[in-house]
Amino acid sequence: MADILSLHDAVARYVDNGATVAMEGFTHLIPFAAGHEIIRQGKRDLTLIRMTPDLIYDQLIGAGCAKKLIFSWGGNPGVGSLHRLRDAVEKGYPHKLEILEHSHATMACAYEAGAAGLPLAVLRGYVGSDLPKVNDQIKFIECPFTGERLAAVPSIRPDVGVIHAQRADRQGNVLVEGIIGVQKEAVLAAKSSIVTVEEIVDDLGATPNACVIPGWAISAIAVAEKGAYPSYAYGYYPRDNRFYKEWDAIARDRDAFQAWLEENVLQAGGEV
Amino acid sequence: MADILSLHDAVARYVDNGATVAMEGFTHLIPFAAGHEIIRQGKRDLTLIRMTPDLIYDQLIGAGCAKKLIFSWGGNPGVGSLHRLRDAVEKGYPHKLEILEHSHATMACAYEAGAAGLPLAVLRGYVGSDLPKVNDQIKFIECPFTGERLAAVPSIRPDVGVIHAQRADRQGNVLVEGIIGVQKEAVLAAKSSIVTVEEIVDDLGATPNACVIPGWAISAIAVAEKGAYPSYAYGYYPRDNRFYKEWDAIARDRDAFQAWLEENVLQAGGEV
Amino acid sequence: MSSHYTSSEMMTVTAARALENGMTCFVGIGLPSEAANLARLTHAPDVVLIYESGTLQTKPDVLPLSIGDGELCETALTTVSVPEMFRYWLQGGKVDVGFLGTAQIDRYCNLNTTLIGDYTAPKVRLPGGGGAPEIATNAGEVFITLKHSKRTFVRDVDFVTTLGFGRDGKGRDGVPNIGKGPTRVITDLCVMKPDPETRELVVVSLHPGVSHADVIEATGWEIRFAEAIEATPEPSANELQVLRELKARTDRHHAGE
Amino acid sequence: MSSHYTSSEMMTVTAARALENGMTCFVGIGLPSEAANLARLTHAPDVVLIYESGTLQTKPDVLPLSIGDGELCETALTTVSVPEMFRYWLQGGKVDVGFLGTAQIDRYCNLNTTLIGDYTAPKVRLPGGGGAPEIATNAGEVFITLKHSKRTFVRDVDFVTTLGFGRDGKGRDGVPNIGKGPTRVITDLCVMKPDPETRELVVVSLHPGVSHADVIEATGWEIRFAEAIEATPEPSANELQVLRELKARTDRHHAGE
Repeated sequence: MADILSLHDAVARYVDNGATVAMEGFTHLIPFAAGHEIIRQGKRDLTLIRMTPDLIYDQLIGAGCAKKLIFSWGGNPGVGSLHRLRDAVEKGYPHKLEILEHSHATMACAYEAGAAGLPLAVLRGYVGSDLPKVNDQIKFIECPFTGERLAAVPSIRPDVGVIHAQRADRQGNVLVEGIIGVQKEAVLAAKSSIVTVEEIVDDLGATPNACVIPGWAISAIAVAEKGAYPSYAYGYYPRDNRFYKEWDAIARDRDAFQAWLEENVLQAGGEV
Repeated sequence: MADILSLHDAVARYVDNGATVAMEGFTHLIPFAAGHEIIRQGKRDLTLIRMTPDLIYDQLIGAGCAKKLIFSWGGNPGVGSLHRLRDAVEKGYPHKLEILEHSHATMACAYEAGAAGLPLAVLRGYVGSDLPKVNDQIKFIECPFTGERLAAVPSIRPDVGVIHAQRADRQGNVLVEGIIGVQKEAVLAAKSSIVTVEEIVDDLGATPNACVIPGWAISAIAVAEKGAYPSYAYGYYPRDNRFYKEWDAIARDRDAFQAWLEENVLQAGGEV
Repeated sequence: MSSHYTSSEMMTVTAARALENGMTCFVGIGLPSEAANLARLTHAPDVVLIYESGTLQTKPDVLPLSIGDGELCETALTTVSVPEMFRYWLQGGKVDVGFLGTAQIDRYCNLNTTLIGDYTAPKVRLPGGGGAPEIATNAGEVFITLKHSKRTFVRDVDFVTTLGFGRDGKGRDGVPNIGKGPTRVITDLCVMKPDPETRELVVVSLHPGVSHADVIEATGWEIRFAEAIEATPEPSANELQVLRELKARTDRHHAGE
Repeated sequence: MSSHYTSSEMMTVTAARALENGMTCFVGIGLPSEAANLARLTHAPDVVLIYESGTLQTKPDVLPLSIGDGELCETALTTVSVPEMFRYWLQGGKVDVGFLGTAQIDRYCNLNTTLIGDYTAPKVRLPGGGGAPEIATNAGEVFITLKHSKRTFVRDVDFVTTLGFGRDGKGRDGVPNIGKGPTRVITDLCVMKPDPETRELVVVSLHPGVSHADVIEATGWEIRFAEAIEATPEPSANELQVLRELKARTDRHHAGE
């Protein structure tokens, strides 16, 4: 059964230095508040997993939390590069960042396989791509029925899965609505999980087949109002596309980034 | 784009003698009206696929439509045996029925793999079971990452998938609600598909993550009011548990079955 | 045997008591479902019941006749697809206990729900495996409940539909990523547990009024008894009342009233 | 070049016209998204647009900045999980055409969105593959649209993120269960198609006011021209109006107005 904790306590309890952490939310419901709390607590040597690193991992990488990144598309959507990510990959700043690179289809299947308790995912993937040459986790197997050659990758089973959702009820059951991405999979595949929510309510108001994650499948719930900002929460607030554009200039410059981080994360008591 | 047809025309167009047909609906939304239409049209030599044959396949088998059955649990839920199925397996009446037997987990994964366009499904299944000794489609593969031995089966890719759903809109988009079983998978995995619905409406009234199958992924839609009876349609009518109990006596006796079939299917103009 | 409850009620109450509050339980239809819901309505209000129809954390007011009755969906926290149920929830390791019935069981807890006789020429064709083969291996542990008779308790099952501990008791040894298998079998006569070494079933508790001879008579092999055999506690008045009300509600409901 | 439309508008309108009404199109963000929505708002009202965020049959009123803008979900028929999107809808063979952009393309239509330079010491690190590697192989066919320049049109890409026809044009030969690959490339200068034999890109249509020399100058290899080269039809007044209104709405929206 999920414990309802403060965000500080949830991160302190479940995110250890050196942990493998998947913070998901496909453009929508990105758990920024949780990311900022990880930065504030000075976590180090994390292996960060995320299909689209987005600003949240640009910030964690720039703040020096990450040792390794597993991802499939590392840009600022519709804007351009993630400059902190590029600075780490191209220049080793603030330190060297190991990367392991997949396609979206593969990561989605690897999360699915992780949630399904399997050691591997199988898909029709990477046909003719050079990615298998630079990612030694990609293997190929032969279908025992048809002989077809299919890609196989290890499933994703992080130490901690972190997502943001619209709301939880008082028993810790969580409703995720709208673009649900791989959020359920990130929670179910992980050994521990933290779900931040906009609010805790008496009744989720969910329809029969809504995306609801039961409280007993979650480690900790923390209220984080506007916890997905500057991404968005369907039914609560829109994406701040302007901030995504402004991020380009902030992240392009090491000092500008550090000043932004100081003011908006390190010196901020809680969520921005 | 789905054609909106009469049930007669949909079955006539898509269900050929000798076809492999998956009629799904996990206890809920079983497409009885479509099954009766297949019987009325005298289809023969069908390979019938269904996790739980239930009364619908007991009727199709008793009526002589089936050559082979692929299934994972062949009882009358909460009541006992499917006597027409047993008569075919044990006594070869009305003729010999070949069976291929799986577990639920395997069939669910094989439908999933079929919908996913894969030739095989992989699962942690059949550990210590005798089923692989009597089903030569079950093989075992070794995970290339962990060495774990996992079960593999061919995906299910029927010629025709048939399901019943609550409603369609005028563009042929379909809402399935409640116990959704493997219905979406049965449609997506099949080469052609027929969806019967209680009604056609202007607006499905679906929430963002409801189980909606787009019209362009369906071959034909047919209105069949009470088309899942004696199973049920969430939001429309309940399961007729009394009929399920009465079926035991009807199906136990060859003549009683034939009389029931004559009166309720063959001489009936449309859906019972 | 005391006259104020039946041996069936004794079985159901004892099976119910095996479930602890807060457990997640993947429930088979029939006797397991009756026991699991009795547990939920008595000592284990927060037991999480999962049915293979995709209904998660369901709280039916009447017992379902089928594994997919509308009642299960209407009272569930949420309902997922059947592939998701078997992949994410069962195989994904979210189930503490699988609660199963069976047609035949042997001394190593192997279950047969496939057939009596030979596969290609069955004497009696049974429904088949359903969810059981993977429930038994992917749940953390397994409880089994069924009526005791020589027909159901056989030395070796005709067909291993679902693994207990294999033909020799070693069927789970060295197999990675599976649960510990059956930990108790509850009948209308007694409670049995597998011997920690050999995995052969041993009677650990006799229900009130049941003798060693009664169990021996109803078992198809030379059943062993624990050295310090216990007396199964009787049903409480409350358990009996809740169970009888549940069954009465259920009968009225399924008769279409 | 005619002065009443820009070369970018010419590219978008030409790309839009490639989509036929009723096609299901898996849409990449940026130029493909602009073209696909223009098609939907003009000649192809029933084109089905699918974005990798799980949004099926979406009809955004403004162009999304990201692949997962709220607008895409709010105007979709339904929204599925990302694993389902890639497994059931893309790999399951429900997509007629994948519409992609790219950072680099070579003469065999291979796409590079990974990096410039060497993988272990990149000169420029690009975002990576995203959905493209499997869109390009699991969709029935692929349309590609990007601006024409020597920087983007190179003889051999630095890295094959996404298969066109491989380093030798034979990369799809004999591979079962994949689509036919790129069938046209639309730029601000021309339309190209792969040669049916060699798979090397051939210019089949020049936009109004564009010369052979313009294309040669902007291409990083000795580009071939079809024998009977066509003139790309100009945008219609309606197409231009719809496109400009769409872009104006989009700009206002993303500026937070």
